[in-house]
Amino acid sequence: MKDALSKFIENAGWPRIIIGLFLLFLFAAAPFVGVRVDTSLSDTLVRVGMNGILVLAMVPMVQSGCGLNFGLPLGIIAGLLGATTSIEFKAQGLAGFGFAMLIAVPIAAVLGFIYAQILNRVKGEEMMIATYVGFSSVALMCMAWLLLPFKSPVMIWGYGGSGLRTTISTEGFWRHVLSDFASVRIGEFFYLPTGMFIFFAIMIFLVWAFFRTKTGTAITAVGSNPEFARASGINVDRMRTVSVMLSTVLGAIGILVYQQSFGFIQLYMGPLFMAFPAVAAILLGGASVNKATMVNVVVGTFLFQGILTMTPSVVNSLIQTDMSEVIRIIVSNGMILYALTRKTQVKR
Amino acid sequence: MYMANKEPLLKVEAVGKEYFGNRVLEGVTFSLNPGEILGLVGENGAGKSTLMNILFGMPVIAQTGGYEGSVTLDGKTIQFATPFDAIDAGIGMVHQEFSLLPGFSATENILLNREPTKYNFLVEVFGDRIKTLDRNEMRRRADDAISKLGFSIDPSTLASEMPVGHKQFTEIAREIDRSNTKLLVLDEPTAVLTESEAEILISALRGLAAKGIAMIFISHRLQEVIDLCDKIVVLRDGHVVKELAPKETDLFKIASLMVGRNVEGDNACRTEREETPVILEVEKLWVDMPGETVREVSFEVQEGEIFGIGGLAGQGKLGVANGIMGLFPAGGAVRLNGEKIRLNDPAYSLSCDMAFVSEDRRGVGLLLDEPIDWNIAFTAMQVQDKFLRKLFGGLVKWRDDALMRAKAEEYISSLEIRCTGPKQRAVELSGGNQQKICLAKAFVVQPKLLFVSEPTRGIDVGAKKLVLNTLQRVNREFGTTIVITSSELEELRSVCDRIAIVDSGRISGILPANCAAERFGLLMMGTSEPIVAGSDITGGNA
Amino acid sequence: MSRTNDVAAKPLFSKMENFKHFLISNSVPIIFLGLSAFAIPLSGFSAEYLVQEMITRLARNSFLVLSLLVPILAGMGLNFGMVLGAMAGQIGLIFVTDWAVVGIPGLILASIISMPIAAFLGYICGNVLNRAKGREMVTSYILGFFINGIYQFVVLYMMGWILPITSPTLVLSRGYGIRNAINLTGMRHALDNAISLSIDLGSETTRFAISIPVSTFLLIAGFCVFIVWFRRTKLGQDMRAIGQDMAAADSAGIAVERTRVIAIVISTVLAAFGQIIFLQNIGTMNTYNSHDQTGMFSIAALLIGGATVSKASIGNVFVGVALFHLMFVVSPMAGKELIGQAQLGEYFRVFVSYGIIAVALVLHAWKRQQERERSRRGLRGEA
Amino acid sequence: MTISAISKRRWTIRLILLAALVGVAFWMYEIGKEYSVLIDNETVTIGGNEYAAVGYATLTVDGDDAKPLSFEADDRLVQKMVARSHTLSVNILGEDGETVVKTVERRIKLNADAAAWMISLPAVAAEAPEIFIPNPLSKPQDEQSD
Repeated sequence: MKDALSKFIENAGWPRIIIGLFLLFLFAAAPFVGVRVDTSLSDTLVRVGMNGILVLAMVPMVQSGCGLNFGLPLGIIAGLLGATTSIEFKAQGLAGFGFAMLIAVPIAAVLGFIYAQILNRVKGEEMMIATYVGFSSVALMCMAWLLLPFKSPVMIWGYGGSGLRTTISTEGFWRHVLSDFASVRIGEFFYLPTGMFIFFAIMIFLVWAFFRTKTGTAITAVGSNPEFARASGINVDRMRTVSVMLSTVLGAIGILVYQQSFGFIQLYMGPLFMAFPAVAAILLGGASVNKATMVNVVVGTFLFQGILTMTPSVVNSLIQTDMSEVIRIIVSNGMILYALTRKTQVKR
Repeated sequence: MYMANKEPLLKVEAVGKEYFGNRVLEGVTFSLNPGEILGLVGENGAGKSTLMNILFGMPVIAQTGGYEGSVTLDGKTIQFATPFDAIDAGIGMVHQEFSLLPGFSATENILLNREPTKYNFLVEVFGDRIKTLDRNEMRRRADDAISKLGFSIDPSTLASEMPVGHKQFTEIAREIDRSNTKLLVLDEPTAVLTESEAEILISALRGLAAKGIAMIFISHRLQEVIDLCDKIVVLRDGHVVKELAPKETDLFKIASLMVGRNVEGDNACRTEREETPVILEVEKLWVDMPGETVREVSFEVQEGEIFGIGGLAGQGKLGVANGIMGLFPAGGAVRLNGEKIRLNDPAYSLSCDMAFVSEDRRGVGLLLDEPIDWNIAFTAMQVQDKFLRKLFGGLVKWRDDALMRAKAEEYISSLEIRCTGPKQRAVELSGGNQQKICLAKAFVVQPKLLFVSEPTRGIDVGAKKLVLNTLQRVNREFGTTIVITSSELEELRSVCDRIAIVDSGRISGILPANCAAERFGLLMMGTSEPIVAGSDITGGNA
Repeated sequence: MSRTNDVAAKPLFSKMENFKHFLISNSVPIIFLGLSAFAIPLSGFSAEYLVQEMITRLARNSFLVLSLLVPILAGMGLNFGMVLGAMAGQIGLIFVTDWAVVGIPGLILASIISMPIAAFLGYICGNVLNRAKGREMVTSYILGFFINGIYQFVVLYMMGWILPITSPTLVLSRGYGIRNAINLTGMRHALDNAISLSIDLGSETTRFAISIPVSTFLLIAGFCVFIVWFRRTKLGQDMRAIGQDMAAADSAGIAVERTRVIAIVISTVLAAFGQIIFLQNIGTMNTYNSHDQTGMFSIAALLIGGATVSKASIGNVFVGVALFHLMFVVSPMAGKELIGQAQLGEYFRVFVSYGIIAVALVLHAWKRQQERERSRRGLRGEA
Repeated sequence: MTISAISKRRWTIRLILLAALVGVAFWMYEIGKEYSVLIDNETVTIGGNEYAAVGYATLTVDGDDAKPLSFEADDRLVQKMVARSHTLSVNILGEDGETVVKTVERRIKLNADAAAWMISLPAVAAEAPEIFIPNPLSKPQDEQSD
């Protein structure tokens, strides 16, 4: 019994257990400070659905040994391009959402391909470079948002006449098209965005299925031991390229799902730090720098978003202070730091 | 050449060592006087490096239970905990790998971490390391050490810009600079030098010896050993076979002592196999494999044969299989059943029904973090589309986990792999069981031609036997042609039909496996002249 | 047995090749020089304004950028963890502002207070990095964020509650936590104006008056002397050795891990001083943002000066600061003139800051990958 | 010299330097601390003596003639002073507000709790033995003027 417990702690790692217990405590404490558990749970679930696919976008690159995808903004940019284009064409409803995806996915694939060529030349230092590739592409797009010839009046600055706004509402286009699909409302406070969850589940299934195919198996082997894969006749660089493209495409889809639920498209510096919560979430779910599963994605997203939802309400009522921002920073970065400094790393 | 009346500088008495029940040294005894040069020769695995590790206080010795016997330096029994203790006691070692800093000059490298310094007041606050370097003194000492060697290097040259020979001299100068160095251990110092450089080094070493520094000189270039050393110690299987004076010996004698064993003088020396068609034809193959460069190798393997490739470490024997399988840049012509193989393309080599069990088991051979069934099935799945189910009319190639598990279980029982089941991760297995998985991985693709490199390295005796038997069985039952590369000559001789010996990236000879061992030994020493069987070597003792 | 030893064959460079080599190895600064040469006329700034701006910004930023040199010497790459030092410096300034100590004494006191904090943070950072060898940069980068969380916790919740900060100009009206903006009136330009020199080079028709904060530059010069001297100490030599080959340094008996920690501690403490100098020039402190961009801007400046992840000189620092800030000043106006939007120029400079770091990191990693492949063949591989 | 002797000497030097650093810190605090001192020109009674408010006066601190403070009766002004010891020079002006009737110089030394006190200008003018009076505002007044 004691052994089992210590083994569990060793496997899960202290940070994960502490954070898990903390979340449990938050839910337990919620009723006592006047926070409704059903509202909190509902909020958490909505946010899980919103962010889930962005977290899922970590998996292919982690599996292929490219490390944590700090370059997620690249996929997000593709998603943003899809979103803005669909609004420019006044595409509405599910079809509009589909249209946005149709635009975003090929762009993401192309960006992902280029991104992969960079990462294949810097093996072993992917993460830092991914971070800055993401950052610089966001900054480059900032200029593009100013210059791209969008005309739709809901998107451009009212007075200047050119350049997109920093936030664009998806209201009247495809806001909540997934979330409200077959959504369930129980009582006054509980709302379950069924459609979004179905979509999330489909995505998880597709990624899971992909990793059960021949190519998916090869990608896993490349991440586990590139030399072994090479000796088995695998083109390591090509497999890495496939995984990076997949990650980037998932990032693009992920941000579209996020936007339809959130109701706004955030341009300019908005995507800059979006990779970090996703990275933290998957690590929180039990992934390491080079191994990640679907369970990691779901558990991690739930834990992380749970903390984000619960701390402002519960902790605020508890100590009359908004500490959620600080807790978010410490938890997410602490988790990444923990993963980076673990001694038990698979050798390269 | 040395002062015989003095007490020996180094006395090694009855030293023995066991690694995990595996005896690698036993009763090694010799002594060395100041200014004397001792040549240490022996095959790979004869125990040379273990002996040096003991002498130099490498932590690996203490970690594996210490050693037996005693080592006495200057009349004091020594027991070093770290190499730094050995250095303090006056033992200098020039390792096979350079440890020079590329961006440092010769001076800086020679005086690395021994730099003379000047005091300044901040030392009182921040400690000794804040002392400033005394560049002039550094230069003077470097010059001193270099000139002691009798060689000229510009002390301000960066190591990265030096030719290999100069790097070697810089390394040696580093040891000489230590004022207390009494004993210098040189591990294959001439291996990377040109002949003229080697000659300069040899004469420099003689000069050093004349100044009273004793030396242990390890080399497989036997002629050098004979030329330079005052006495020669031959190690075989962890024993001192013989201590010789260079005057009373020659190349052949040493070589036969090294490989030892039977000296029946098998005049027949021919294979009993019937000739079969050639399956593999290698012509002028070169392979750029680090540390195992193949320069120009040509040979033929017959169908159904077990062909051995032997030779000393670093001579290129491992490069042959790696090159043919496309793992390292290679050139030349390789034909399988008369058809030319495209090199530098592992997928292509595999698709030609060739398989490879790598010598680098953990680095190349296994997915350590994945379960056993993955390890066994992966190559066959990727190359031959085995273990896959085609869904949607072949659009999706779905992994068949059940089939993989069944196959893994089959091999687990037939190869006696000790594990908890097909889902155990490879990293958790012992070396022998890991090696069996590597073999299973190769068998699954049902190759016509199988390359196996160092199949028994680092595994216990029982597993060794099983591995070799399995190879023979597969060869017999399925007619698989097998090319085994191994450093252990005896192992090759026990399973192979013919053995090629690689030296300096070239094949120095191909002999039937039942030829006398010393003929192989001579080939390994780079003596490629054909020797008339039954000549003066038959009288060697054991 | 003939063996090829072609490593030594070092071709003699002709003059033309020398020039080409110069161009290639300085390509980054040259490109930025060209970019500035294009943007300066567009921006329409006067020479007087630009020269004055450059002098101000050199004085303001050089110290911070210089603090990056020591970890590069020790082979630890760009110290993204320098923001830890910046935070320590800011904590010092908060206390000093609370105590209303002003002028040079205030700056010195702030430095003394920040020193142990920075040393402690640097010690933590160094030890964390020792656990993440080979990915120091990404780790120190994330560590910066992590410590930022703790900094916010301390400054936003502890100060005024557990830590005694009383001044109502600092503490938020709720009774604890520090306000977002702190006015450093008492210390503003205290160092810059301690010794300053005004030069008027103008003729009757053109005005050309600039003032030079001599005292700040003296301090920076002192720092440079320190770095030059430090490189010649045993510790500096050990760091160079570790920077080139950790394993070889270790086998020579150099205490690798300890030395790496020392390198980070030195860098962090100096960054704390640098941040204090930086903020005394700015005059106001954004409690929760000032340190954020310190790391990025300093690193970008150093790289633009022609430094790489593994090699940086004092010259790189000054060239880099000048070029980076020239671009920084000029680009919004140039953008406005070019397409009528100042925003564009602002985004451009953000893009350049991020982009230059990305490019430098890629080039470095790429080069290292190639070198790794080449070195497999080098040294003893020839046998 | 033995190793322990060296290390003993070094530790001594290090401790001395550390002490010196702490000393410098306190010194910097002493000479750099800025006090906002209230100067009050109302009629007060200190130690039984009554000092009447001064009609018109100017006050300079440490001979800094550039920024004199001008007082009329019942004024209460803030003066920032860096460090503790200062020389106040007060020029009492005549009815016209220009002619200097009397000049008083007074050296003062501020306490750490300077905010709890204010200086009575009439007392200074009268060269009274005690010039500090309690600050009627309970909370430390530290409004910065910028």
